[in-house]
Amino acid sequence: MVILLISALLGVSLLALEIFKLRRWMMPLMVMAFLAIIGGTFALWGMNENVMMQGMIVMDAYALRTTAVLTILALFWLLTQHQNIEKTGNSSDLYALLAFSFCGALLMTNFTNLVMLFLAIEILSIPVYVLAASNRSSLLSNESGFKYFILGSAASAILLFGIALLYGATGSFDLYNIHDALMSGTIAPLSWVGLAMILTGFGFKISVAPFHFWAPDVYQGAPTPITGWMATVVKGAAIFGMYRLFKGAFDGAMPHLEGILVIIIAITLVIANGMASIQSNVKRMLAYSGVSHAAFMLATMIIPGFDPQSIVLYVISYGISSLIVFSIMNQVGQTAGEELNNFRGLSQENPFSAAAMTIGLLSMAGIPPLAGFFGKYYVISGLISTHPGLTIIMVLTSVVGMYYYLKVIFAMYQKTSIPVVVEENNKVVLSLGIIALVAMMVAVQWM
Amino acid sequence: MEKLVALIPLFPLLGFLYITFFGKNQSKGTAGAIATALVALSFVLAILVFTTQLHGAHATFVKVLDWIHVGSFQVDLSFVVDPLSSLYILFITGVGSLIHLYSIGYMHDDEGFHRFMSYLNLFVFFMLLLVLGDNLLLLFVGWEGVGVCSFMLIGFWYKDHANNDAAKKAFVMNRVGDLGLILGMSLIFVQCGSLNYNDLMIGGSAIGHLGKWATLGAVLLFIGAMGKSAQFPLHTWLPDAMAGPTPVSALIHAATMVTAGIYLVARFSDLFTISEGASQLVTWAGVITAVMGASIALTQNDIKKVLAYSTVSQLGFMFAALGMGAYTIAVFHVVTHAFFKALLFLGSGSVIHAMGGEQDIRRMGGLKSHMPTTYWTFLVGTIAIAGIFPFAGFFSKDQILAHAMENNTVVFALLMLAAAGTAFYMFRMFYLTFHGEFRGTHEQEHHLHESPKTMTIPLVVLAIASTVGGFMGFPHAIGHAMHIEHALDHFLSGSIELTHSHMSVATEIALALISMAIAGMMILFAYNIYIKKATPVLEDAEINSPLHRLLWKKYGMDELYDNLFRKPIDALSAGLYHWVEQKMLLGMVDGSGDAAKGIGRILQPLHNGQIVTYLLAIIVGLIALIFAL
Amino acid sequence: MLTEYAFWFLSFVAVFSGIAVILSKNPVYSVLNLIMTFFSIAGHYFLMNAQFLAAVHIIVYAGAIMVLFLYVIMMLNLNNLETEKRSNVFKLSAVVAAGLLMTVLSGAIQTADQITLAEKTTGTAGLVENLGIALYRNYLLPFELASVLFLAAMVGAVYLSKKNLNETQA
Amino acid sequence: MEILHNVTINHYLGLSTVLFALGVFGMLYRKNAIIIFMCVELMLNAVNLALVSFSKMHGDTDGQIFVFFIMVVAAAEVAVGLAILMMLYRNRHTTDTDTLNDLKG
Amino acid sequence: MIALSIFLIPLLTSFLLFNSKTGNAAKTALTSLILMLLVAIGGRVATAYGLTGTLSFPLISSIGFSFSLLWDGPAFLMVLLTIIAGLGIVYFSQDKEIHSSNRFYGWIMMMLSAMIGAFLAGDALLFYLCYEWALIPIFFLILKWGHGEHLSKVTMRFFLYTLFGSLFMMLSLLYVHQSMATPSFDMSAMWAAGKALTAGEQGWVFAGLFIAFAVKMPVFPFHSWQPSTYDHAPIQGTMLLAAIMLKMATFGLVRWAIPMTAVGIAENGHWAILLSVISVVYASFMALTQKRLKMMIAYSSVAHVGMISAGILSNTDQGTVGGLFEMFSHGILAVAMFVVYAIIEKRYGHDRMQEMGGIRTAAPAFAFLTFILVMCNVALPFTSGFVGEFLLLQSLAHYSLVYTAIAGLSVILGAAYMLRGFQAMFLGGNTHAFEALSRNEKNILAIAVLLVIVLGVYPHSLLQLIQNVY
Repeated sequence: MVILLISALLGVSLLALEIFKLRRWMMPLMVMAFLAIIGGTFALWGMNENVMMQGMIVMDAYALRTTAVLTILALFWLLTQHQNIEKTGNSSDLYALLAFSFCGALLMTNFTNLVMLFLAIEILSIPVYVLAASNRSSLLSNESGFKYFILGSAASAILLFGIALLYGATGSFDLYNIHDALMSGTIAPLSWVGLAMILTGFGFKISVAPFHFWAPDVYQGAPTPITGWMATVVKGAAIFGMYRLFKGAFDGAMPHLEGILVIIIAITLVIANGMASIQSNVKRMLAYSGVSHAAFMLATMIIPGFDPQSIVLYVISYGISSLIVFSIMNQVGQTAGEELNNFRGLSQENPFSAAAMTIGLLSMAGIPPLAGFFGKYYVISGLISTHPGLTIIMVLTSVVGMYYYLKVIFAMYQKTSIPVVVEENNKVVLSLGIIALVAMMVAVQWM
Repeated sequence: MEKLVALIPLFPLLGFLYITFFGKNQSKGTAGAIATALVALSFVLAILVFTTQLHGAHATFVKVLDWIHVGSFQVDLSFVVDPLSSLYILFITGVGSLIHLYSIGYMHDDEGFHRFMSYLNLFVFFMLLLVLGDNLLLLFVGWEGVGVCSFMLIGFWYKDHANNDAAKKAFVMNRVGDLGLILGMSLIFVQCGSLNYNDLMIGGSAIGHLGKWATLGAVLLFIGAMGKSAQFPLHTWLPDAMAGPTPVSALIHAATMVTAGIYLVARFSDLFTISEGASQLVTWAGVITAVMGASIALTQNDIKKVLAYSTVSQLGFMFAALGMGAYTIAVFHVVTHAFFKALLFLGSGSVIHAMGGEQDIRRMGGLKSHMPTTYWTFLVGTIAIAGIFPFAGFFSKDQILAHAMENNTVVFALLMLAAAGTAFYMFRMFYLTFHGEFRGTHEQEHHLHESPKTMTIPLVVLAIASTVGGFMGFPHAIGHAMHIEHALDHFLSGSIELTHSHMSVATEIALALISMAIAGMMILFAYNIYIKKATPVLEDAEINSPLHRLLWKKYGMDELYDNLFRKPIDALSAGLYHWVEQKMLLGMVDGSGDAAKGIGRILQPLHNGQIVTYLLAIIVGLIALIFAL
Repeated sequence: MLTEYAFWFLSFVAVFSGIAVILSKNPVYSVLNLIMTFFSIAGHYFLMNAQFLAAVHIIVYAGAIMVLFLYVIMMLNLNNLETEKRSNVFKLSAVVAAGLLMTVLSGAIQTADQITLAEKTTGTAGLVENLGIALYRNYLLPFELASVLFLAAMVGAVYLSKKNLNETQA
Repeated sequence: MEILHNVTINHYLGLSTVLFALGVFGMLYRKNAIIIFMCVELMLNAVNLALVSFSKMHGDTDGQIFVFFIMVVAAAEVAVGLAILMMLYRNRHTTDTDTLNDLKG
Repeated sequence: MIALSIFLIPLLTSFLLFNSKTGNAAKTALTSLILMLLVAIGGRVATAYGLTGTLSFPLISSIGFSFSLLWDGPAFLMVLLTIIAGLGIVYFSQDKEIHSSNRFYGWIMMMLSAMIGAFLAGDALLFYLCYEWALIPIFFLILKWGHGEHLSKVTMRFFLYTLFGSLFMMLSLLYVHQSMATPSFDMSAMWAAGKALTAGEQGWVFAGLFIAFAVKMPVFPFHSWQPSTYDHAPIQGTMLLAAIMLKMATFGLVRWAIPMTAVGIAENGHWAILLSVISVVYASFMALTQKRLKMMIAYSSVAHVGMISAGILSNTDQGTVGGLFEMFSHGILAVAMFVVYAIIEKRYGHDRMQEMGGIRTAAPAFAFLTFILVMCNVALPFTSGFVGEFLLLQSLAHYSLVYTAIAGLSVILGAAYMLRGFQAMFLGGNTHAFEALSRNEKNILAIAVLLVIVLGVYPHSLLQLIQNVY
């Protein structure tokens, strides 16, 4: 509860700081808030399941873990991107929006009521609609924000209709009641349609095929730091919420949903990797790769049993990797451009950036011993005996994934007479991130 | 005493190492002396070992080193001393040391003298390993080792690619046989569980476990023997191998290495005895080779080529004998052949030496007066190979013929034919070389001289051996009647299956007379043509008669192999490389990459940036989901 | 009986004005038609004894949201925008997709038992008092969070609308 | 007040479905961004209607409370959406969604 | 502890090198390698006196993943190979001009470390990690120090192809891992779990493993990445690939595939043996048609590896031991052969064999050494090549004499192409000035030849080391 309070108040206080002309305190305040939240989760780590606020939210192991993960990602995002946000001159607005969005993200981890879920999604999304469009003079940013908004609200409407139908079938918004209703006996057609619509809504939020179309456009058009935020915190929160909902509440329906999820995952993997492999814009390529990672995240749903380890690990490993990548991407994007060619010869003048980017990409590709590998490892190991065919598709598409990541690495290590030179800041933070990618191997067991 | 056997191969090896690593500083004389002395030392030891065996010692095994021990596969570097191996080491080191001695003179002016002596030493080392090894694998070591030495020595004058081609051909064709041997070894190990002679034949009888595989095993071993001993159809390398220096031809391609195949078959006489089919194969391969070799030799004009085909033909005789179960006789012929063929080669070397490298007998003639020692010793060799009593060749060849008569008249007839041919072509060559007018250039005539002592001494020694060597194997029936033991047969009884003969004395004598008569007729025939009528030998371009041309072209075997194997294989690999490797496999790999991109390109129009498309996709997806649930 | 007629009447109004929203060329007419739809929906709420909701609905939707729409339309002068029509393929696909969705949905979501709403009703659920209790007791947290949402939306809207000339790329 | 004794839940669901489908249809059919917004509102109202009728069916207040929140969210969404729309219009001078395809591929 | 230090020394050296100046990079690497050699041999001796060289340290207990290193005969053998080959590579290149040499050697050391990790791994996941990890250094070595016009394409193909393969290994390992009651990646647990699967399952598990190994080894038809990669890689990279890296795959067969899925191989693995046998012949044919030395060596390597694979898969004592031995022998041979290539290429500026000739006249010692290496390549007895190859053929004969005969064709073809190449380059009239070999070049070839012969004449103690692998 305290955690939520911190997150909710964070945005407000940021606005207050703006009013009092204390902009330079904003970043430390956010860092402190994030640290406090992380500290809070660790303090409560072993806590029993505790339903709070008249059945609105719950603090359990899952909520704590996912909260910690999201906060770590947010903190890491902040540390790597704060200069870029501050450069815009609108840091108070942007920080506040981010803080609100973050609050929504945390709510996604611990709701026990569909009302909360709905509000969480909206609190998470609405600031991001704005953030995506936050570069007001850029046509691409505008377009990105607009597309995100239109499609997002349509998806929300579909999700809502699903919730309504589910409510009609079960008579409650409470996850525990819904769980019991779905577990007992046959599931009414009404519920099935509701589930389908909820699945559609979530499919949109985490961007899996065929609901993924917005993602590349929006990711590409949005300012790179925001893209990083969307790809990590927002997507992570969405998948966490979905996991709680589907694995927790819709447990009874999962056996039936499994086949559909498998198809969705397979289609997503094929489409996303196929599309990514033909991109010349690195940011867009990363967006498609994000879609394929979403498929992996979705795949954690069909692992038998409610074991959040795989999803938590996947989100944090993918998150840190892509934050590192987006951070370098941003530097290059600002200096040279986002095309593949713009990365040529990065290693010549900026070996650190090139190395960091490489490690990030390799981690995303799932090369051991980096964190990305363990993320994939848990997914595949969970599926190998039940869905061997899907794992083979995963493996094959991973190779395609490796292909387009390698293209970037090649570009960076290509010899060229006019290498791109970028400003290198946050070396320490990025190094920490890289270390985290390696150390994940050991940290896995505490998740 | 037998323990000393380990030293026998060691000496030549030391010689090789010494000359290779320290020989450069030595004069040619020293290096040659060291090489020769070490082999001679081995010869002395070999005599000692042989003596113990002569006195009826049992087969002894001398282990030197653990070699390959893997599970049930136990093979050591270990030597066997028994009659067969001791006989072989005796003539290997004996003939070997003579040829070393000869080489000192023959190779004296060659810049690669040190190299040559070291290779010869190495060859002797491997040859000794081959016959001394107490297991098939060690035999194989020697087998391959002599093959490599043969390769190095054939291509000794490596600056000329013709020599290198010949060397390569010899090695590769040998490898064909080696594959057979490897497979044979594998089969024997799989079925019998051991490769040691002791388990297989001498101490045990594990070879019997081959059962229904016996024929296959025997045939595989024989394929190995065919390669090494130049039996049809793997014989074509041997004549080409004459590209090497003449002492090499004498040592490797006449006296020792090429008889390794006979050693192998004789060693596995137990196996061949139980396999009728394999023995038949051996016989016929031998007969065909004998006839073919003899017939080709009729038309060759290169002095060494004639001898080479003669060797092929004689080896055919030996295999024919082996196939008919006359193992001891085959070995007997190996020994006598080693004497007279080494003699002939060395003699021819002496001639070539005198002629300044000329090898074509059409360019020779009348050398008798210029080099008497060579002439007389060469005559001994020629008579010996023609099979005239009492020279060595008579005894061994006559016994093979006798055995053939007993077994199979067709074989007998063919061998008789080959023997007749032998007498003819040998004397043809002999007359053309030593009699008549000199037909070479003036320069050559001026240069003619008798060879130095180091070369003539071996000739004389070998001539003596060729003269008396035959008495170690007196024909069975006659010997029995005269109470002369077949010494060799008796001696070898400890190692290999004995030859059984049931001929009467009269038949044996009759046969001997007939074969001698035929040989004599052939010699007269040759005399008539080349001395009396002095018919000039046709130049290459003048050869028109189809039969003559066929024989002169060696039945076109080289061309046939070229067209049947080398070219198709080259074409096949080039084709595979181009189509399968480059186009198909690489295309598949790169194509799969394109396939992924292809998916992207197909789907790209769908990602057209239009909100309505995206929304439509969502709705379609939703409908599909509702249907699915 | 009367209410049944009322149901059908309101439904037709809602649907037809809904269609009109989509088909009107002028966005202003669309807005007005949408308001008609909202009113009819409010009527439904009323029929279902959710009077308070009906009132809020009118106030929020017709009173606030639609005014905002109108305001924007007027400000941007969006009156006759759609001169070029969308290609027929899209139109057709729109019809097919929406029609299919409607068919599928209405086919699938019919509850098995024909519950007459009257039988179930207690009649008091929609009253202000009950709603208030539920909202401030059980749904306190969402209620508070709604304020966060509003704040966020406000900040966002303000941020997007304010002009910042020396803005650099973010 | 005994009303609606012949109108079943399915009637309301039917109406709700029709409105929802209409909203979807409008979103697909029109390309004026502001109309598309309105269609979203139409869809949300369809949801509201369904919720209220379910609430009525179950006889509890939860559904109606949810409708409140939907209204709240709708309002917030519209505020943000129209802000984005206006900004877009400022930069592009059009609200035709079909021209919004700089980002694609 | 011994195992750990051997694993860590190169890793730390590589970090050291990355953070140092270019000056003494080769010396540092060499020193570290010598240290490793001492530790390895000393460690082996110490093990004989009862010191435990193994190490196990749980990393992720929930899935039974531990950092576990073995120190048994086969592991020691392969480590020894890695160190010796590494020494050869570094020693050979120490006097060569290499840009940013500190990173160059750093990558090499890291590569060695990864491969040592794979050889020592007593944990399936650790094996997999190191197996994959080894790709990264070689990738950079090729990309940054390679040459040729299609460098990026070739590197990409190499990387993706091998990655593609190894992912199937992961699937297989995971399948076995999942079948356990208490999951563990520990070697003995994996073996037991693999054995407990049905023959059909084992067949599939084996298929996954074999695809991974077949790509890495490589075996027909998965080899198409190899020749071009060898061609474009810097010579040191080629040596690493040919001498050590592909041994990870063959070693993987011995250490993981056979013990886990012996039944599966016997019942459903015929195709793999057949492919290996085809690979032997096919690669020999390929080598026969090559005009360039490097390509010929590359294909001859494929042929050898096919033989190793076929022999190991036939699953007899001789096959396993022979396979391990041949790996060792081939490793040394590969380094030496590529050194020969480098020497010639440096002097001629190209490696088209038909355009050379007469090197023997100019450099007799070089010719002599090369000839012995060639002979080892064609498995002449008393060279190490023979011991391994014969044992492998022997083992294959237990499986099928026909396959043995087909694989044995390489005996003939190998002789044909090797001698053809040797003849073209070394024999014939002298046509080109040939700079004398440097001391380093001579030393490395001499040592290789010595090793090859010593191992051929007295393989006994090495063979004893690797008896009873299972």
